[in-house]
Amino acid sequence: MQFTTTPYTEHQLIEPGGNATGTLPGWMQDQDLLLKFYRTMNLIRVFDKRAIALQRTGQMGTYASCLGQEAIGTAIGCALKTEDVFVPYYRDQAAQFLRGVPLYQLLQYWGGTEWGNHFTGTAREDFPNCVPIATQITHAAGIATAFKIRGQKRAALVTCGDGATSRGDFYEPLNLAGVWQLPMVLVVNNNQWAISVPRALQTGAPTIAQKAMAAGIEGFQVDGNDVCALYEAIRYSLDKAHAGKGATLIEAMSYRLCDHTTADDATRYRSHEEVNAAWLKEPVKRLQTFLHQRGLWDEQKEQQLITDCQQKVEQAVKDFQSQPQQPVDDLFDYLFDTTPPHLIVQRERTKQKAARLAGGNHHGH
Amino acid sequence: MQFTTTPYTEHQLIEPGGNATGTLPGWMQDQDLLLKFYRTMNLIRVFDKRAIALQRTGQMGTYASCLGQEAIGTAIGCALKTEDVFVPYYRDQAAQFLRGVPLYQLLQYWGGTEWGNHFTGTAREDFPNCVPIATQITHAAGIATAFKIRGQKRAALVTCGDGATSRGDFYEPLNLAGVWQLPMVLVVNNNQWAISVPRALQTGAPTIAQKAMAAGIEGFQVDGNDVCALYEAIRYSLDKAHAGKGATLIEAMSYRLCDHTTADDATRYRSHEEVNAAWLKEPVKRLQTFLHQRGLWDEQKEQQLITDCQQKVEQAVKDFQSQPQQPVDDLFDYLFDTTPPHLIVQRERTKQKAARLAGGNHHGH
Amino acid sequence: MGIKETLPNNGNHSTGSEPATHVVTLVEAVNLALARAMEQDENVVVLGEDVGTNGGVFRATAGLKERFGCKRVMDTPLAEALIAGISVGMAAQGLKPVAEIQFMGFAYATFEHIISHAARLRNRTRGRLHCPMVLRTPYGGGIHAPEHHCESTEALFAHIPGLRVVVPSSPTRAYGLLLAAIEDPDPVIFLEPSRIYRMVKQEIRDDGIALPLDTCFTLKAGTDITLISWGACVHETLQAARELDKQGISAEVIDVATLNPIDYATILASVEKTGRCVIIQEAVSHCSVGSEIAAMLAEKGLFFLKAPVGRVNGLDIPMPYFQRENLYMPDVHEIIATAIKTMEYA
Amino acid sequence: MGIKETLPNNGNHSTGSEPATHVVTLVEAVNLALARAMEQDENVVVLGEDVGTNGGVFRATAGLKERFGCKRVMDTPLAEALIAGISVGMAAQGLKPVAEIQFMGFAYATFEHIISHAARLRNRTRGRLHCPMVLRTPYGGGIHAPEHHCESTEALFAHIPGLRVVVPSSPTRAYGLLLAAIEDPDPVIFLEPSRIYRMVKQEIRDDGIALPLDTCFTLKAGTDITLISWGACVHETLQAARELDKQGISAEVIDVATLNPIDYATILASVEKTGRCVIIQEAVSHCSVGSEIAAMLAEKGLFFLKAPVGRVNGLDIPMPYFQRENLYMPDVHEIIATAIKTMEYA
Ligand SMILES: Cc1ncc(C[n+]2csc(CCOP(=O)(O)OP(=O)(O)O)c2C)c(N)n1
Ligand SMILES: Cc1ncc(C[n+]2csc(CCOP(=O)(O)OP(=O)(O)O)c2C)c(N)n1
Ligand SMILES: [Mg+2]
Ligand SMILES: [Mg+2]
Repeated sequence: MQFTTTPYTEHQLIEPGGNATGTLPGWMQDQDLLLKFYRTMNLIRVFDKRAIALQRTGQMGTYASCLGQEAIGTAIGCALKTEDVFVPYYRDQAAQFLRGVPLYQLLQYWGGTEWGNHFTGTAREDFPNCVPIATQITHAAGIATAFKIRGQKRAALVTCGDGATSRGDFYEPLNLAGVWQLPMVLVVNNNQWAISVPRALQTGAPTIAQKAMAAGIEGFQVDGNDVCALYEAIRYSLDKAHAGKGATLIEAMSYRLCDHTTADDATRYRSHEEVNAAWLKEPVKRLQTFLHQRGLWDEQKEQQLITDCQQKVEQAVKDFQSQPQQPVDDLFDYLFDTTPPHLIVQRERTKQKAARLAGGNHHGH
Repeated sequence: MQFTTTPYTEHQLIEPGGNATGTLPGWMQDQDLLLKFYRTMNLIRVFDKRAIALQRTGQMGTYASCLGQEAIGTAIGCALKTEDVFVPYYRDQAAQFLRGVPLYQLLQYWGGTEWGNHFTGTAREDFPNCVPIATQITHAAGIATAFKIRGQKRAALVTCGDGATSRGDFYEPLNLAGVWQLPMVLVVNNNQWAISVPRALQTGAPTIAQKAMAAGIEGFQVDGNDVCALYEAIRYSLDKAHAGKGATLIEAMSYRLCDHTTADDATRYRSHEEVNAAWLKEPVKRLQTFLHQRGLWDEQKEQQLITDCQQKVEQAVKDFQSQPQQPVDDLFDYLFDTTPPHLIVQRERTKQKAARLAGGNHHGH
Repeated sequence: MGIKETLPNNGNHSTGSEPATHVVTLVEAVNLALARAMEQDENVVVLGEDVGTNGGVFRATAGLKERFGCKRVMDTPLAEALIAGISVGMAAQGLKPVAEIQFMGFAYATFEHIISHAARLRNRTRGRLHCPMVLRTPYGGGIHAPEHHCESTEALFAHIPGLRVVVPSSPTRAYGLLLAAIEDPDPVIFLEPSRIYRMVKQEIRDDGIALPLDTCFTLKAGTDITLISWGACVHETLQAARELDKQGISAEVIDVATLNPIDYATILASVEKTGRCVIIQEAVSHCSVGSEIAAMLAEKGLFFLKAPVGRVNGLDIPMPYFQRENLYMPDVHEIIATAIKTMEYA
Repeated sequence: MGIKETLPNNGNHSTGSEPATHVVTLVEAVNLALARAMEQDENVVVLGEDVGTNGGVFRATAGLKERFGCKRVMDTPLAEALIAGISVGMAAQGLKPVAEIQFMGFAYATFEHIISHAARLRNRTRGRLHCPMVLRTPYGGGIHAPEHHCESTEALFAHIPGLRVVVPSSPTRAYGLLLAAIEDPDPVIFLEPSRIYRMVKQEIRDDGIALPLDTCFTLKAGTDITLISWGACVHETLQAARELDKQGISAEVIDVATLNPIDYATILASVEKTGRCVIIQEAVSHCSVGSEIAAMLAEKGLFFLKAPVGRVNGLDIPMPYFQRENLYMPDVHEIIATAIKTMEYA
C-alpha cells in the first residue's frame, strides 16, 4: 500500500548502436581508459573462446564462460583501487585479469589445481572464485567490516549472478551493509538466467535493484553491456564507500550469450531467437562502433589487437601447460599452519601412492 | 537513485487514547467480535502473568511472555479461517488459544513435554512453536505451496519477530511467495527488540514493511497495539491469499513490555522511560476505553471478566499439573513411523534407567 | 520396514499388464523410480534447481515436467535452505516432496531445516505431523568436477537421529531404494554416487517394487574376510574381492546401503563368520560411518575378530582439486593391500 | 602446537607485575580469556547476538563492550550464517574474530560457511589467505532449557578436515584452551558445556598462557581401566572413577579436550597400559566422536584390549524436552556399571 517504485531508468551512456545517449561525462575524455576497456574486453573474449576449446579437447576441466558479459568485469577491474578488495564470482575473468592475475593462472583454476587461487600483487588480498553461490557476499561484508573497524579508506567489491539473489547469503550481508554502513559494493550480473531458470522464475520483484530497499541502501540498474555506464556507476559507488557513506547494490543488465558452463547445453531451455536478439546488444561491438565514430579506432588497430590478444592467450596456454604438477605435500601442508601428526602419516602414505600411480597401476582408476 | 519510498502511514483505526481515528469500517458494527477481541486479550494477559509466576516458582521452564503484544495473536486468531494453517512463533499464545489449543497445553509446552505440541481440532495442522528463529517462515511457504499445488482455497499465516527479519529464512520464502504467488501472510511482530538488540541495529531499512519490495509483494505497517486495525489488515491479506492474489507482509508495530523471556533481564539494556512510554500505547487499555465510550463495556463486566479469566487460568494450571508423566516409550516411538531395532533396545534400557531414577539414585543428578 | 509389494494406489498405468523392462544406468534408474512413484501417488512432487525444463544437471529428472506438469515438477529459485524448508512444510501437508540438491557440497545450507525440523517434526508433535520427504543429491568424487562437487560427507547426515540415510550402488538398488525412500513416511536422505551414475547398465523391471531400507545387501559370499562398503566404492570393493579370490582369499562383500539405521545384524553375522573385516569408504575417516561400523565391531564383535578392523578411507583433507583427486580416492590396490595385511594376522 | 608461552604483543597491561589471580567459574574463565586476548592483540574482536550491551545470554562477554568499545565487541543482526560468514571475511583480513553462536542448536546455519569456507580458505589459496577465527558456542543438555538449547552435535564439526574442535571441562582449561584457540592461526570451534558453566570454581592466574590444542589431559592416573570423556561428562566420569577406586578398580581418566585432531598417542598409551576402556559422551552414538575413538582402538589397539570397548552415550534420539532429559543424559551409575562390566572380562 504505502511503497511505490518509480519506473527505473537503466543507467546508460552508449546505446546498443554505439551512439552516446546524451552529453557524455567529462571522464570519458580519457581516451586511454576507453581503449583499455576495449582492449581488455577483446582479450577476455579471445581468452574465453580458447578456454572453452581447452575444455572441449580434454585439456582443462569444466569452464564458465563470460561471453557477452565482459563489460562487467572490465568496468570493475578498471574502477577498483589497488587497496580495495575484490570478491569475485566465476564470470569475472576480466576483473581478475585487471587485478593482476595472469591468464595462465585463471586456466590453472579451471584446470584443477588450488595454485590457480594463489594470487600475488594487487590481487593478493582478493578472494578466489567462490563456488557455493552467494556466500562470497557475506565474506565481502566481513572484509568491509574489517576496513570499518580499522578505519581504513578501502572498499570490498563483490559480484554475483541473478540466481544468487534468491539466497539468504544475498540478503543477510546486504542487510548488514545497510545497518553498519559498510564500505561495500555489490554488482549483480543479471544475465537473465541461472543455468536453466529464467530471471522471471527467480523472483517476483520486477527489478533486482529494488532489493536494496530491504537493506535500506541505494540500488540501481545499469546497462551491463555499456562498459562506460558500468564504470561510472561503480566508481560512484566505490567513491561513496571510500567516503564512509555506505553500501550500494548495482544491477547490471546483461545476457549470458554462452552456455552456463561447458557442462551445460542451453539449447535445451532457451530459444535461438532470444540469444540472437541479445547479440544485438553485446558490449564489445558497441564500444567498437563508439570508438570508430570518435576516430579512436580503425581496422588496422583492430587487426593488431586481434593478433596481440591471440599471442597473449597462446602464451597463457603454454604457461598453463608447462606448470609442474604440484607436489603431494601440498595436499596436506596447507590445511593447517602446522601440519598435525595424522596428516604427516597420511602424507607419507600418499607419496607412496603417487609413486605407485605414476608407475602404472593395473587395479586403480 | 530510482526507487523511492513514500512516507508510510501506519494503518490505525483506534488511536492510543481509545478514540476512532476516522470513520470506522462496517465490520466494526460486530459487537461480538469486538468483545471477543477484548476478552481474549484479557485472558491471555492473565494467563501470561500466571505462566511467569509458574516459572519463577520452579513449576515450569523458561517462558516467553507476550505482554503488550496480545493484540497481534488475538487479531490473527480471529481472522484465520478454520481451513487455514497457522505457523506461529513463540509469542502467539492468543492466536494458538483461539485456534483451539487449550491453555494447559501451552503450559505443557513451556513445561517441557512434547505433548504440548500435540494439537487437535482446528489447530491440528498448525505448526508448533518454532525455536530456530525465522525457519517457520520457510515451512509456511511450503504449506502454501501445497495449497497451491492442490488448488485449495487455503492460506498459511506465519509470524515472526523483528529480529527474525535479518535471517535468510525471512527473505528466501518471502521471495518464493512473490514469484510463486503463494497464499501466504507473514505478520512481523515488530516489538522493537530482539533480546537486547534494538530494531535500529537489526536493519538499516527504515521500515520492515518495505522488505516486501525485495520479493515483489505487498507490504505495509499496522499499529500492532490496535487490534481492530490488525484484524482488518490480516483479513484483507487472507482474503487476497484465498483469492489467489498472492502474499502479503504485515509489519505490526508493537512493543515488548516484558523481558525477552523469564531468563532475561531487560533492565540491562533498555531504559524505564522507554518502557513507560510504551505502556501508554498498549492494546488492552486502548480497546477497553473504546468499548467504554461506545457503551459496550462497564465496570461490572470488567470485574466479571477478570474473575472469569482467573478461573480459566487456574483451571489450566490445575490441568497442566495433573497431567501424567509421559511414558518412556514416547521418547522412542515417535522418531520413526516404525521404531527400528536399535531404538527398541535403547527403549528397554531406558525403562530400566527410569525405574532406577524413580527409585532414587545416589550417583545420578 | 521390509519389502513393500505396494500396488499402485492411484496411478493411471494398467496394473494387469506386465511391467516394462529397461536396461538402464544408475541415473536412469533414479529417473524411472521417480516417474513410477509420481504415477503411483499423486502426492509425490519433485522440486529443486533446474529439475524442470532442464531435467536436472545430471538428467535425473528428465522428462518428468513434460509428463507430470509444472505443479508437480518445480524449478525453485536458487536457495537450498528454501528447498529443504518448503519440503518440510509440504510434507507436513501430506505431500511427498522429493527435493534435489544439485550437489552434496551445496547441501550444508539445508542442515538447519533437515536437522532441526525434518528429522524432528514427528517426534516434536508426538506424531501429529510427520515429514515424508526425500532429499536427493549426487555425491562423491572421481568425476573431475570443480570444488564442492565431490563431497562425501554422508556422516553428517548419518549422525542425526530421525533421518534415514540411503546410498544405492547399482541401478537396481537405486530404483528399489529410491521407491522405498519415497514410500517411507519419514525423511530420507538419498545420496547418489555420481561417479557411477553412468558406469554400468542393468536390466530393471519397472514394477514399482521397493527394496527394504533396513537391510544391508550381501553382494558376494565369502568365508575369509568381510569387505564392507557402500556407494561408488562398492565397485572397487567387488573388484578387489575378485582379485582376492584369485589369490585364494574368499572375501564376502557387504553393501551397507542404509547408513542410518544400520543393519548391524548382517554385518556382525558376517564378521563372526569370517573373523576379519575391512571397511572401505570414500569419506574422511574421522567420525565417519566407517568409524561407526568399526566401533560397533569393537564393542560387539571383539571376541571373534582375528585381526584389527582394516580401514580404507579417503584422506583427512578436503577433496583436492581434480588434478590430484586420484590421490584422495580409495583404489582397488589399497583395498587388496589392506585385506592381505588383515589376513596376515594369525 | 604445544604450549605457547606467548607474551603480550601489544597489550597495555604491564608485563612486569604479577598477573592477577581469580577464583572463577567456567563461564567467567571464558570471559577472562576473552578479555586477556583482546588486551594482548588488538586484532581480536568479538561478535554475535547480544554479546555487546547485554554481555551475552550467559554473560560470557560481560563487560567487554564497555572495556574495548563497540568496534571490537559487535552486536550483530540475528543471522548465524552471517556471523560465521563475516568472520571468514574478517579473518582473511587478519582480524581474529571470536564469534558467539547463542546456542549450538543454532549453529547449523553456519555450516556452509564453516565447512566450505572457514575450514578450506588456507588450503584453497595455498596459504595465501587463512582464517584465524574462533566460533564459540554453549553446548550440551542438562540445563532444563527449551528445545535446541541442549545439543551435543560436536561430531558434525569434528568430521570436517581443517577445523580444530575444542571442548574445555574446567575453568582452568576453558581459560587456557580459549586463549590457544584465539592464538591459533586456523579456525577453531570452541564448544562450552553450559551445564558446567557455573558448576565449580577454580583459581586462575590470568597470565595469558595458552594450553596446547594437540594433547589430551590425563586428569587421574589409574591402572585397571581407561575412562575417556570430554566436556561436562568429565565430571560424572571423575565421580565414577572415584567410586570405582573405592571398589578397588583403578581408573585412569582422560579428557580428550581437542576432538579433532585427536591426540591418539595419549589414549593409545593409556589403553595399552590398562587394557580396558570406556568412552563416555553425551552425544548420540551413531557416527560420533566416541565411535571414532572406539574405531581407532579397534584398528590400532586390538591386541592389548582385554575387553570390548565400553560405551556410555546419549540416546539415539533428539534431546527430549526437559521433563525427560535426565533419561537421555549419561549418569554416574551407567559409567560405573559399564566399567564394571568391562572389568568382568577375563
Ligand atoms: C549454493 C549453490 N547451489 C547451487 C550451485 C550450482 N550452480 C552453479 S551456478 C548456478 C546458477 C547460478 O546462476 P546465477 O547466480 O544467475 O549466475 P550465472 O551463472 O548466471 O552467472 C547453480 C545453480 C552452486 N554452485 N552453489
Ligand atoms: C536461529 C536462532 N538464533 C538465535 C536464537 C536465540 N533467540 C531466541 S529469541 C531471539 C530474539 C528474537 O527476536 P525477535 O525476532 O525480534 O522476536 P521477539 O523475541 O522480540 O519477539 C534470539 C536471538 C534462536 N532461537 N534461533
Ligand atoms: Mg545468471
Ligand atoms: Mg522483537
